[in-house]
Amino acid sequence: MTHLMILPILIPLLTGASLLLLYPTPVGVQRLVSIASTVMLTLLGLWAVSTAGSGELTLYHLGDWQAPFGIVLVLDRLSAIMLLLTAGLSLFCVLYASRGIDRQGAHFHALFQFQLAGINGAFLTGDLFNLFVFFEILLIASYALLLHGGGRARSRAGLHYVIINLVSSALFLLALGTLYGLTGTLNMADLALAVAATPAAGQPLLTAASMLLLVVFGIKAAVLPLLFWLPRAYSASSAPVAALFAIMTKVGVYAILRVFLLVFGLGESPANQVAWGWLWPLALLTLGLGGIGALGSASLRTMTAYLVILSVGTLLATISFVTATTLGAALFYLIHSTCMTAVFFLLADLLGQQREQGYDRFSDIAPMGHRWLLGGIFFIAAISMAGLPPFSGFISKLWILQATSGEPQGFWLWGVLLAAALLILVAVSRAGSGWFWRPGKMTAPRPLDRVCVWLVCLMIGVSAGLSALGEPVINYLELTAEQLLVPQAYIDTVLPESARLAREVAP
Amino acid sequence: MNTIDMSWLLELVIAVFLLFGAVVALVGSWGLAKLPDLFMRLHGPTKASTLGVGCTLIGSLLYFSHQQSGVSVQEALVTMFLFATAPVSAHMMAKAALRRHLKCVTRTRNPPGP
Amino acid sequence: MTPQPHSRRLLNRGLRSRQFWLPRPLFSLFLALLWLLLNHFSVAHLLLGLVLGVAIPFVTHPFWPERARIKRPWRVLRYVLVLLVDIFWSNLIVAVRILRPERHLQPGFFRYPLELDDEFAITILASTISLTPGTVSVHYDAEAHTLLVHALHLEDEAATIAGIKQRYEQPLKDILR
Amino acid sequence: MIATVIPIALTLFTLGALLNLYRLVIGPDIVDRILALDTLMINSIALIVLADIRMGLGVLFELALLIALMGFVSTVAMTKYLLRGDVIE
Amino acid sequence: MSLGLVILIPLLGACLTAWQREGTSRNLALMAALPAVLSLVLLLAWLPEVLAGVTQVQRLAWIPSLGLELSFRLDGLSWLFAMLIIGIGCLIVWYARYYFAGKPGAGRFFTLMLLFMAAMLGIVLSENLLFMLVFWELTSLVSFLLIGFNTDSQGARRGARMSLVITGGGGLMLLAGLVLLGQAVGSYQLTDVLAAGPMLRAHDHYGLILGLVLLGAFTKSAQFPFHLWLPHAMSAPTPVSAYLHSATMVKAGLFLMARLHPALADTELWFSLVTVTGMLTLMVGAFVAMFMHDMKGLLAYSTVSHLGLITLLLGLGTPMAMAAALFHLVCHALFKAPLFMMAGYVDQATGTRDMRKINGMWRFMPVLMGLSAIPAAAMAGLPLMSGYLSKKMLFSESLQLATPDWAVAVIPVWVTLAGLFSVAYSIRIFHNVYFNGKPIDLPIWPPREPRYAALAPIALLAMLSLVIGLMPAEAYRWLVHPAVLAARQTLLPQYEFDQLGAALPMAMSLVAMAGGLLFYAIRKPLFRLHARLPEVDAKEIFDWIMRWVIELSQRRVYQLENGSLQRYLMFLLVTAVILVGLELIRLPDWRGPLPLTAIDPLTAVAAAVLCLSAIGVALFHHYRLPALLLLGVTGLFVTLTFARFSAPDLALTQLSVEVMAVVIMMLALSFLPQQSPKESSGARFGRDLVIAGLVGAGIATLSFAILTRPYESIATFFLANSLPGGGGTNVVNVILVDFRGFDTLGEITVLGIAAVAVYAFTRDLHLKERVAGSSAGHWVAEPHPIMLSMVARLVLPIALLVSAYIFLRGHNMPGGGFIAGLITAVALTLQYMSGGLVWAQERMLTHFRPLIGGGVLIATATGLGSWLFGRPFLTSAFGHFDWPLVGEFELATAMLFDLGVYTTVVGATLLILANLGKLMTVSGPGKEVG
Amino acid sequence: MELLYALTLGVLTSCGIYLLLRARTFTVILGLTLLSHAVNLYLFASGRLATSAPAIVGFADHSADPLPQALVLTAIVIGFAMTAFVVVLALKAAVELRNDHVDGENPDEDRP
Ligand code: NA
Ligand code: NA
Repeated sequence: MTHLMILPILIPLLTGASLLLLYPTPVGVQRLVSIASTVMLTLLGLWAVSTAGSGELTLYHLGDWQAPFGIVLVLDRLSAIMLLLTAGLSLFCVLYASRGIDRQGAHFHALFQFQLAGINGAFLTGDLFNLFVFFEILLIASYALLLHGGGRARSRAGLHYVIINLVSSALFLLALGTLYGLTGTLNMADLALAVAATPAAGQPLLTAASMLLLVVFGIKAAVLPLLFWLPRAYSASSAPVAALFAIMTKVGVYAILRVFLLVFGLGESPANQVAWGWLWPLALLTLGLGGIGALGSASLRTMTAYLVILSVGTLLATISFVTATTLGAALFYLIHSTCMTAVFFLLADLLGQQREQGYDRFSDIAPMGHRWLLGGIFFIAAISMAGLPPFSGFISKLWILQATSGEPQGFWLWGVLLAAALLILVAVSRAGSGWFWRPGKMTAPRPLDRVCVWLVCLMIGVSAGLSALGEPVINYLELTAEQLLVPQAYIDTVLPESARLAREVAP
Repeated sequence: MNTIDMSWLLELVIAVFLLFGAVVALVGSWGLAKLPDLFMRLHGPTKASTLGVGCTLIGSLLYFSHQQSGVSVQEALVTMFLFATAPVSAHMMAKAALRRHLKCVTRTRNPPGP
Repeated sequence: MTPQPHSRRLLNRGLRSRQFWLPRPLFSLFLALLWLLLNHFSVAHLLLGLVLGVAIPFVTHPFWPERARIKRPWRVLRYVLVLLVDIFWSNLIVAVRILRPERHLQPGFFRYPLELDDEFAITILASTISLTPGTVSVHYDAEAHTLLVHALHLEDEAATIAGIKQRYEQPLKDILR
Repeated sequence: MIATVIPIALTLFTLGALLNLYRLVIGPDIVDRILALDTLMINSIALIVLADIRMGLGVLFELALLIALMGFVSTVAMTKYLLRGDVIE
Repeated sequence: MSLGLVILIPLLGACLTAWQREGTSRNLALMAALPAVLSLVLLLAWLPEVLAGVTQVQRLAWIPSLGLELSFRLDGLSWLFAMLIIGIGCLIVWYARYYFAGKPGAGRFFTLMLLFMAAMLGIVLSENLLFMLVFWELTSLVSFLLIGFNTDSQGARRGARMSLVITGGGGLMLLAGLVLLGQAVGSYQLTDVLAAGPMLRAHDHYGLILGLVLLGAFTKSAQFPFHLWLPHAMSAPTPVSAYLHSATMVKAGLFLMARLHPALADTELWFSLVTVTGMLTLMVGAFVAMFMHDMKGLLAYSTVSHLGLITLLLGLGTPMAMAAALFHLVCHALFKAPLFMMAGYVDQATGTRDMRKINGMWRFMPVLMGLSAIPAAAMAGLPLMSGYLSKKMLFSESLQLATPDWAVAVIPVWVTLAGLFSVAYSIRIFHNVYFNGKPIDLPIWPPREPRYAALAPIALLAMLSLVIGLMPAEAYRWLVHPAVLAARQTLLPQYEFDQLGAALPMAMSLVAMAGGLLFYAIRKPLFRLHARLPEVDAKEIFDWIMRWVIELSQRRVYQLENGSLQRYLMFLLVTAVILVGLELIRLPDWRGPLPLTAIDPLTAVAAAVLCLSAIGVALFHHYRLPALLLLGVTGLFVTLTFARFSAPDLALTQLSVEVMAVVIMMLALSFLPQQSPKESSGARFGRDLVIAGLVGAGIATLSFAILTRPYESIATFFLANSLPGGGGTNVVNVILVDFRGFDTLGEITVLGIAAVAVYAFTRDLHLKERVAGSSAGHWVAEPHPIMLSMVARLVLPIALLVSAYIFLRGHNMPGGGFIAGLITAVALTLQYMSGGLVWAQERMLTHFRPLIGGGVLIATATGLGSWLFGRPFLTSAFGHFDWPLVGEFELATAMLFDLGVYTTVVGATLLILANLGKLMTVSGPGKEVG
Repeated sequence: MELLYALTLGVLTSCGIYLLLRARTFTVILGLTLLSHAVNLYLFASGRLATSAPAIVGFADHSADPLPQALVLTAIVIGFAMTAFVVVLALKAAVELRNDHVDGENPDEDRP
């Protein structure tokens, strides 16, 4: 047993708590501590990816209690990827925020660290109720971060976001109650066995619980009828927060993958079939809506918010084919889209600060400082976002197309995906040409924060790097997908033999 | 429940306490429901319920003191607490009623002015 | 940070004084006793009770600005006994009044002129009035130094006031003088 | 004897609680309702104690204590609000 | 990777010019020419291999899993195209050096130009289809920047966007097509794909693949109806137009069709799609070109027409059609580039491109006239010129067709007619500019002829046109034949130029020439006639479509995402009801096998009260305070329910939480309106009732179904191990602090974050006026009634004692750190209420955030303590100690953990309350709260 | 008893949902509170209904399922944190937006 495994949760938790305990801390120290913690998380992410790369699951028994009874943390390839992605993304966000945005409200860094603890916990836990708890941690922290900086738009969007998520939490508890009431267990591996062992007469109740979970995760992930909280919430929040939120919808996607592939994924005709059946059309519609919304949005942040929706649609539509290649392709797309939407949120702030008026609105024609530099960055970011070569967007699109080409329903995805790509192209070219090609000089030049520019460039560099080093990444993701599709291996590792035997004997 | 070794007298005392408490409390609640204005209604619960619940608690105290060897005064604590707080609650409610200029029944003597 | 008047006062008083470490010995004892009653008796609980008895007044005494002046503690017992008996009978009386048709009731307000001037004593008196026969203290008028009382059945205002004076206010003055 | 008395006492307290609820619903003023809720809290203390005796377990005492404390605090909060338009100032 | 160098060198050159973007156009041109020439030399070095028919393939892995490789291919076809790209590129650099003299933006131009060159080279030199696509998209992007080069001009911006959308869209189609193609073949390497022709043509997806690939090619090569972007790309600087339209961008599509010919061509579908598109493009382009008054516009449409011509040839499928197509492609590049250059010079010299104004330029620019006569003649297809031969090759090939019948009949006439038009517009651009009377209202006067050095590129290209016209067979053998062989992947004989002397092609050629002359002669009435036709501006239409699409999306999106929470919640709930409901309906029997337990009357009454109070809240929600009271009743009865069903811990927690929540709501209520307006319509009311009823029914059904079913629970483990393993008899508490202590750690973290968040976002909140108007100064409304203050103070120490009692008892009996914390918090809240915020602050600790942080830290540190013993996080330890005098007592780490819980709860609750209280304090002293 | 319990749950949920769909923040919070009561009771019931059987070792011969109780406890605390948060947020929004409509603006009718 290695204690490194729990550090992705404990480090940010301790950092956040210490920042509260030692208040009032000078903002410089807060930044230092927060950045140091995030760097450590990144290193841990790298460790996790290399450890999980062996294909073996790493377990951590909290309180030294065996699996179905105590809470167990499980590190597999998927968790490792998500940890690394979160850590990397948050490193950029915290650095960007440390350039001044963290001063706009109280306790940015403490809340940021708590947010990370919540997200990492959600990725690591092997217990369904514990997943709920970590969801709540990441949600409450996200509410606070969303409101960071104040203002009416944030209050309004925040209220909607909070209320919808409260309802979602209630549904989560209902699902947990149903599952526990029928199976008497909460550990995901144990649940999987129990679900598979339930006779057909009891299946509809379990499926009903799975549907509740689908709604809950669908709200987090932002699937079609459940996504309307997202555009305003994301476009209202401050840049580094919105950039961090790029991972939040992915938490929903992660939960869908984890729960539906593991808990409901066992047996001859797994219970997750119903979920995939619903997810496919809804995700496709989500994808379409994301494209249309991106085209119809009035500001860069709103557009990016719709791009988040689009990415979720793409992801879930691809996932719902449930083959090793489609899952792998979806994961690649997940990484790419998280990076790029984050880039766009930061870029919107960078551009907005340099515009004479209108911030990031498309309708205002206003001079912009440093327009060639910023225009160049925007151009490259837009290329990657639109899925044009040679950046990661192209690779991910290519993989998705290849992975779904053999599927009977694949052409629907192709059609919508390519149409949406065209819509993005129209949207970003309209935005870019309107902003950077219009004439006009700034009346008063504004300083451009070089560090912020470098951060954005570096993030785009990540997209390029993802493309350049595509092969190892793809191989890793393919293995990840294969691991996900074999829940029995997960169960065999997590549960001791006695627990498994008990399930088999039970009627 | 082990009542065999409990002396008959103690049992009787407990029973009387419990019943008396219940009756008194019911009368208090009846007053709350029946009396015509708020100031009069205040009298029912603040006293009757206090005593009613107090008796019940004493009954319980006796019961558990006997049941589990040793004195069980936790109930006494609750009673004490109720007796300390009930007047304050009544006081605050009466003030609130005055503040809201609630009507008294017309035959009330010296109705307070504004 | 804004200055904390109370902590400064504490420091001025000196860290070595008994007042600092044990502001209310009687109350501390009471708490320790209460602790033992709440839990079953054992040496461990006695020690713990004493620790709490010291610690809790230490933490809470800033909330108690004036020191208790219970001069004759033995009279408290008598006062409580009288009160309990009164409560019992008053309840019976009130119960009967409530159960009878309400037209027999003659509610009314009266102002009770206070002789006590200590806030703590006034509170005890007001509580006593509220707990006993058909009366509720409604408002304390600090300027007129009176207590506004509502009575469920007010037949003779002067007699009621005199009764309160004699049964409760006078003993209270004795206890707290 | 106690076994027969307790159900009677429980019934009486329940009746009392229903009367409290009646007052709580009809009002007419908010103070009446607060008074009703306060009484309801106190009556439920008795209900809990009786239930505890009936079960013979003695695990509900803390609940009774807590209801006494919390009932008081919430009554104070509500009346304070009515008096001043705020609770803490 | 020597082939890669051909691409890499211009790329590096682009970096160089970008770096030195502030230099003069001469220096920049030199900088740009250097890499171009280097690449050209490299390419020429491979001529022997190309002539020998060797196909060189160089491969480098990139992402083999996706079939994506950095692999290059050099054969005749790619060599020919690469030569054109680099060769004409060199001349364009030369030309641009003069064009940009004294103008801004030279650096940007040369950078983009070299990038573009690299991208084009990438297309033609790729062996891997996906790798080719990378460059394909790159040309779209760079051309977007080139077309929008004059950023001040709205036309340029629109033209750029339009070209990007059309070519980008085509790129997406091509991507789809190529992926399908690759999946069908099993490889994206050209070698494999070209060898798989028969299999592909028989494949299920052949039609789809062909359609998608052709859409990509057609959009890029401006085939009808995607030709719209090309003329509007004329807003670009002339060097850009010259480069894009002669040798590069538009030829990419043709290259692709030629490249994939062995794989996809020679089917009826190919014939119909390609030939018909080519015919339409040929005619539309030629027709529109005749009537253009803008020099560059005329040239652009003539380009469209010539692209159509080549496409037509590629579609025909006759043995030598490929030869004719590629031959004409070379000729077109050689005459179109100088014509564009000429148009640029005339534009610079006169300040306009309108041929109605530009007349009689022979007087001012005689040399230019002399030089441009040759490419103009070539475009017209006059004898001795390259164009003459290529046009006759077209006529000749059009006569070779045997099937289908319509084509045999129509195509010869069609191409003759198009030839006629091309003669007409060629004459027009030459005659109209250099003769046709005197200039009218030229913005620049007098027009000056450019320097001779500037004319050199035109001269060179004109000479090449002439050379090819004079020595077609040699030119064909050296340049085109290897390309034809590579494109067809079969052995073909040399083209027999002698056969062009045959009667029928000759006659067609003569008809075209005579007809063209005649047509030009009667141009005036034709122009008038044309002017009466409704004018269709593609740019306007495109913009209108774009605006319409955008507005439509905005409206559609707004209809869904209209900012109404009620609507979002409705979507959410309806989704849940449908998804869950459909499963519940499938349930065979809602009631499980377990027998129902008997209902006792008291519980029934309590349930009724619970229901009625909840309904009361719903009914009276407009009256907020009464609703809050009823909510309190609901909470109380939920508490009683927990107590009734053997959950004392839950009852305790529920009660204390409920009271704190009501107090907080009460605090908030003092700022909110006291009543909610009635604003729901009847229909809305009904709809909500239905949704609420359905959700309630669903929950009830689920709950009943579960309650009546047996289950096997892991709980037996907890009951058995609580005392031996966790050291406590209260199993619930042991679960909370030990078995599932991690949950509890998370739970207090949530509480702490919530409190800190409340602090953070109320910090700058200023409540100016209170919503609840109070007629202050009523005599009873004193702030701190003494009775309350006194009793509150008395309660505090007792409550603390009780806290301690509940805290210590928790492990074995109902209680625990959380409830103890709430009791403490409530007692302190009572101090706030009785004495006021300021009064209480002076007497207690006011820094609650450290309390929260400290609490979480205590709990975490307790968990970390187990590391010292080599145990996992949160492993508990406990022990019974027996000290002399003191007796036996138990100590457990769980207690320390619970202390963390206690501390956090106190801190969080008070932080929230104190901050809310602070909001109430309009002004005044008071310490900082938090 | 089970049927009664389920029906009570249904009523609580319905009232909560109905209030949740109203247009004022305060009402929505009332609805959320009712809903969380219902959800807690539901989760609690997943351990079945037990009378006179607290999950305390050595108190009764049989014992209620302690796990759902622990879960509900956690859920109650989290629910409390969330309620406190959303109440203050609603207050903030009402003050900043000058009305307490959930959408921050005061339409005459609920929006469709
Ligand atoms: Na002319
Ligand atoms: Na807990």
